[in-house]
Amino acid sequence: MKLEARLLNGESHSIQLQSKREGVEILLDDRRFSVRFLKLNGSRCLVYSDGKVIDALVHHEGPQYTVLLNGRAYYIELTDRRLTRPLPDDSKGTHQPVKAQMPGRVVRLLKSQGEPVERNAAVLVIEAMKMQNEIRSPRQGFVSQIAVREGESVAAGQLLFEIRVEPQP
Amino acid sequence: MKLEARLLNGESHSIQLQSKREGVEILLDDRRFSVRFLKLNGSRCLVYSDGKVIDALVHHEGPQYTVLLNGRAYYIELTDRRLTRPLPDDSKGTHQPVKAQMPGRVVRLLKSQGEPVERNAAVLVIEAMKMQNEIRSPRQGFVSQIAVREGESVAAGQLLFEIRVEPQP
Amino acid sequence: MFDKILVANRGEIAVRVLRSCREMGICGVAIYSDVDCAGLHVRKADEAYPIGAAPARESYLCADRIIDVARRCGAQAIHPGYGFLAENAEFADQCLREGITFIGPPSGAMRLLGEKIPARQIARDAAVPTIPGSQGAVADLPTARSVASQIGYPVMLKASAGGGGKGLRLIQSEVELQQSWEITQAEAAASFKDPTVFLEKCLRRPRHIEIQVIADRYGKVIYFPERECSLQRRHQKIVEESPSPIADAVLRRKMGEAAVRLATVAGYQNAGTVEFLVDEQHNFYFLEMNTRLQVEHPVTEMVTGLDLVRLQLLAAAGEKLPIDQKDIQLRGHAVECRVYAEDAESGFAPSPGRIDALEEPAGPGVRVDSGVYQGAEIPVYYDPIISKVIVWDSHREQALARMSRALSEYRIAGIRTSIPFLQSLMKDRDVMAGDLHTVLVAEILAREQREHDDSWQHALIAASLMYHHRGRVPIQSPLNRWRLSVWEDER
Amino acid sequence: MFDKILVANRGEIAVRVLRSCREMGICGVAIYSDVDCAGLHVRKADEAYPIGAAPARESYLCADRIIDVARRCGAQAIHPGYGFLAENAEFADQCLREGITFIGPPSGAMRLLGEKIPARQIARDAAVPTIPGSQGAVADLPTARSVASQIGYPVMLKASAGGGGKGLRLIQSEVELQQSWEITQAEAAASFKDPTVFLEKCLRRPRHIEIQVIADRYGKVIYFPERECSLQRRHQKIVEESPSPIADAVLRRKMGEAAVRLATVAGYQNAGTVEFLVDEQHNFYFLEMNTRLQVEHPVTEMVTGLDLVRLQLLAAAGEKLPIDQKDIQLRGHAVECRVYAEDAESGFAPSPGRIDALEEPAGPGVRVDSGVYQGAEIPVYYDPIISKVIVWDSHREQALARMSRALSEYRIAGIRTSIPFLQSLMKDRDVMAGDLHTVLVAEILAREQREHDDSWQHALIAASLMYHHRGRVPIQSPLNRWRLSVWEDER
Repeated sequence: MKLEARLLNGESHSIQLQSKREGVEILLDDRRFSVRFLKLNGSRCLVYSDGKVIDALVHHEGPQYTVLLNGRAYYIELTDRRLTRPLPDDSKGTHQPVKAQMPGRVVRLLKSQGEPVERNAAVLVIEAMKMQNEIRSPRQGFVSQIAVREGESVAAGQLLFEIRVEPQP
Repeated sequence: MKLEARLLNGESHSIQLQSKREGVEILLDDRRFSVRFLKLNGSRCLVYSDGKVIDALVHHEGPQYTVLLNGRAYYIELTDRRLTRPLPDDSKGTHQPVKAQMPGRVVRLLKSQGEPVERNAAVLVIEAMKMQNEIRSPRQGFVSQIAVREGESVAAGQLLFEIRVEPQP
Repeated sequence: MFDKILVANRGEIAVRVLRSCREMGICGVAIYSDVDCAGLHVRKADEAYPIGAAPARESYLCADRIIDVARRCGAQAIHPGYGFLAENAEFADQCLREGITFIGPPSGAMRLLGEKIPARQIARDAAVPTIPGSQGAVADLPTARSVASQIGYPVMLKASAGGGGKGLRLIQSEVELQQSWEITQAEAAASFKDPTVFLEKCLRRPRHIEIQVIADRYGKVIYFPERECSLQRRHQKIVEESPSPIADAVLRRKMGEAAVRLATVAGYQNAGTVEFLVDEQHNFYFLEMNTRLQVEHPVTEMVTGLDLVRLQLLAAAGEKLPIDQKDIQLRGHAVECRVYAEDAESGFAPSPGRIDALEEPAGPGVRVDSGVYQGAEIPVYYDPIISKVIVWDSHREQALARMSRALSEYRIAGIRTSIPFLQSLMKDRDVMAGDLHTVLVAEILAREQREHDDSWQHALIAASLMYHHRGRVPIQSPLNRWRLSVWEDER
Repeated sequence: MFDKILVANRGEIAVRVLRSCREMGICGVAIYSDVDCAGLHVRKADEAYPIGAAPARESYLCADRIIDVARRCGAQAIHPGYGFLAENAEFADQCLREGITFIGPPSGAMRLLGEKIPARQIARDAAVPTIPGSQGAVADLPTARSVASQIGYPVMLKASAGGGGKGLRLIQSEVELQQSWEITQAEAAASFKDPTVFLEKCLRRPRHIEIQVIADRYGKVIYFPERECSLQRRHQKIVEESPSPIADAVLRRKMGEAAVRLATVAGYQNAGTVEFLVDEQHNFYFLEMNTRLQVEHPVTEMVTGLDLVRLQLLAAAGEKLPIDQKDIQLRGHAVECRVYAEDAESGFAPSPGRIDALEEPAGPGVRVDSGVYQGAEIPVYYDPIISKVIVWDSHREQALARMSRALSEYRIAGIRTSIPFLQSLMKDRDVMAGDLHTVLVAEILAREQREHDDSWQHALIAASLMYHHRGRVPIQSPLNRWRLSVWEDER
């Protein structure tokens, strides 16, 4: 099985898994691991790799994996090469909607419609759970739509804004 | 719904449950309770009864319920009056098998075949987990069969002995 | 002593108070909003009553309803915890009128200390140093300008009715003062219904060090060893410890005695905390007094062996404090980390949701005060605190190592938490050296770099194996299946 | 200090040792039998290696294999925990030969103290009182008869090589002595490969009080405040506390100094415990010395603030003990309850199986040293201990109340446990009064009556409601469903 893994920092790694009699052979980029694997209940698992014990809690929603390891959290997007659906094609301009993760109130708009934005640039500020949170652009592009006003209350899942991603040259 | 509950000490109680708009009406013997009920995950539940909160963990195997409450354990056998299959009829003689709860070794036989036994009388001793445990007769009757020998290793679920329950007059 | 106490709060602090109630043989009553019907505080209570809808103003802030529940269930006292109604003098008065004991200070002292300008006056009356600044309210911009140039920029422009990190603004220059003057007044009027503002000098990289006190009705006031709470994000404490790495017996006693003087002058009773800023020369200045039990009270409990909630209940019941100042002995070092439902990896955005899996740290020297359990929900309506991890060890260095160990054991799935950031704090060079100040967290966040170890590889391996084995059932009994299904691996 | 330590044990004690390793920056290595592949000690370790099949003699007792793993993974030291190889002098010698540090006493001291008759001789050499009895081995029945009539019945007939409650027999009269003489010798020969027996007077209702000591390589021996472990079932401790309700500073020092003398005479190093019986006049008599870390060590840690495992590692690494006798200060009161997978409601039968649901106590003053997690299996092959709950409070009465509170929070489903019995012990009048002795538990079991409260009704209600609502899914999110599905109730 061949997988592609994307980390939060944008890094991409390839992983190959092969079942053997004694466990699983893993080729991570060009590093080889020979592991044994134990799936426990409650999304816990144990990986035994050359004496090392990896005690992980693995949670996923679709291809988005969260791995808890020694008090750190790792966010990983896995793509199965065999099953790959065509990814949204970056060569045509696309609109990426950004929705509210939780109910709250829009306290400030930081960008206006049509403005260019970097990846991770703050677009607006929402107050929820007594805290102000900057909502950032997931991509580099242009703000193609702002769907809320300052002071407006928003529900979870409500569209906040859209980013138009420019076709790549 | 009408239930019959039998406690470990042999006491029997009747319970009637009726769903109302505001919760559940319970008639326990002749005491009336008006409760609200919340089923949580992991066999936990909360019962709100007149301000009192009952925080219980309820585990069951078939009709055998174990209720954990404030660090105490309660063992209850529930019978649904509507679904009652005819219980083993005490008016005819029946044979009740007693099986090993866990693997171990038979260290001593205390009764022999044909011997009369009281309810709870020790019939044999099994050593398991570094401890000796008396295995007792669940009923008054006669030892109709002893299926193991002293020194024999037994597996969980293996038949140890049978008690013949005499027809009641 | 009371037979029955209502805890007018939720989450970890309600659980904390209910635990002391149970240990003292007092019936503990919880209240809950709709979303909290299965909250841990409900499960740990002897009785529990619904109090309204999820938003706090329809439940935990409804003084009338809470008092009504207390009256109907026969509670003789109300413990407000922190937040919600804890520093609401109106509520304390209302309890008094209804013959219910409010477990906290008298409303008069609460009112005096609840506003910054009167509180600063009390500090001066008690010969407690205050931060250089205006004598009282600053009426107009020209006065503000003259005070600011006298004490020197940067200055803090503060709302008198503000507190807890709200209603304050850092002013670097006269131009900024001019720009901020009206807006600060307007915000104070809008947020606190009082436009009064005043000026204080802004200390450079100060430490936040505070003194817990407790007072009975008979004039006895006792202070505890200081807590250092300099690790703050957005003016919110996230890590606290006791003792402070810089305090010696002399400074401890000077600050403690100052706090006792202030509490005495204010006619204070019950538990409270006098907060100070401490400059690089170890001069300390009165900041404000919190008239309630604080989030970080456990570090004090760990280094003194005393139960502050128990002492609160005794004092509120009119008993004499069973301890004297000489009984307060500092032992070892305690550190607390606040664990929030916030995504440490992306700007600390709140992360409400359901806790799908939970394993809490335990073992020697570790205390967890938690408000959740596996399967519980973190609602969006309240402070997103999940729990507090508190550790004790004989020395600070060991306590930090123990905290790292404890955090490494903590597993929370389903929501994101601040644990990863707390982990990196415990290993930060300035934190380990004890070189703390209130902007250190911001500096660390600015310089933070990803650790370069192999953990990300392990994470990738675990994730891909879970994907590879999707659909396979977890082992139920290693007794039988280890040899069968573990070493083997199906296609 | 070591870089890597192998922990040759399992369950809670392996987890306990691994936690100290992690805090000290030492790589902790676990070993596991087949059934323990997913044990908590494996999950808490940095490395883990399989060691054989489930039965202890094929895994945790296999000295060769364990040493082989240690050598191959580069562990410089082995911590044996308690049980298994902890008091095996052969194993200690084997480690020495392989250049691996055995974290425990020298094998010579272990051998001397491991047999009762030589140990009694050492005690006499160290001027430590021993229980009246035969000077050494009793060779034949006539000698036994004469010794017994001299010291007076009842007497204990003990195997010299026995220990830990095994190989001893209570003799009430000369007739019984005659009946038991041969069988006891034969049993000793069969169980311990040594038929040697001796006689001791049987004390009436003695207390079991013990002194923890630790010694470095340089002759420094330190004693800790006593632990009282009189609550025993079948000669197994189930509840321990420190200090003892009857000890004052004088008795504490006398016992402590006796223990230090004994350890010094025996050439002892590392941690060990000198056990005494104490009669109603508070005379104490040497019983035996346990040459290892004990199950109940946490109560000592709680009242002194010291980490005994850390001290063990320092002593084993050849460092000087970083503390002196004057640094050992007793503070407050600690109690430990051992939680076993035993059915308290029906004769304490073992109850192995899978832990389907688990919630552990927490909060102020509560420490849980556990060997399990939700979903873990209690195998039948080993000691059925699940965890230890240890509490600390400033006074004994409060500590017992805190233990009751902690036990009331403990939830374990899937297996049966000793928690209900521990609960009733905490409320027993003799236990609360501190009137303890080694047969008290048997007396309590004989007189125990079901508490008459309404709890059984609550249990019935909960069970019948769960039956009534079978098939209904648990609430996932109270946010939405409370009003919809909670107050309502479908048919």
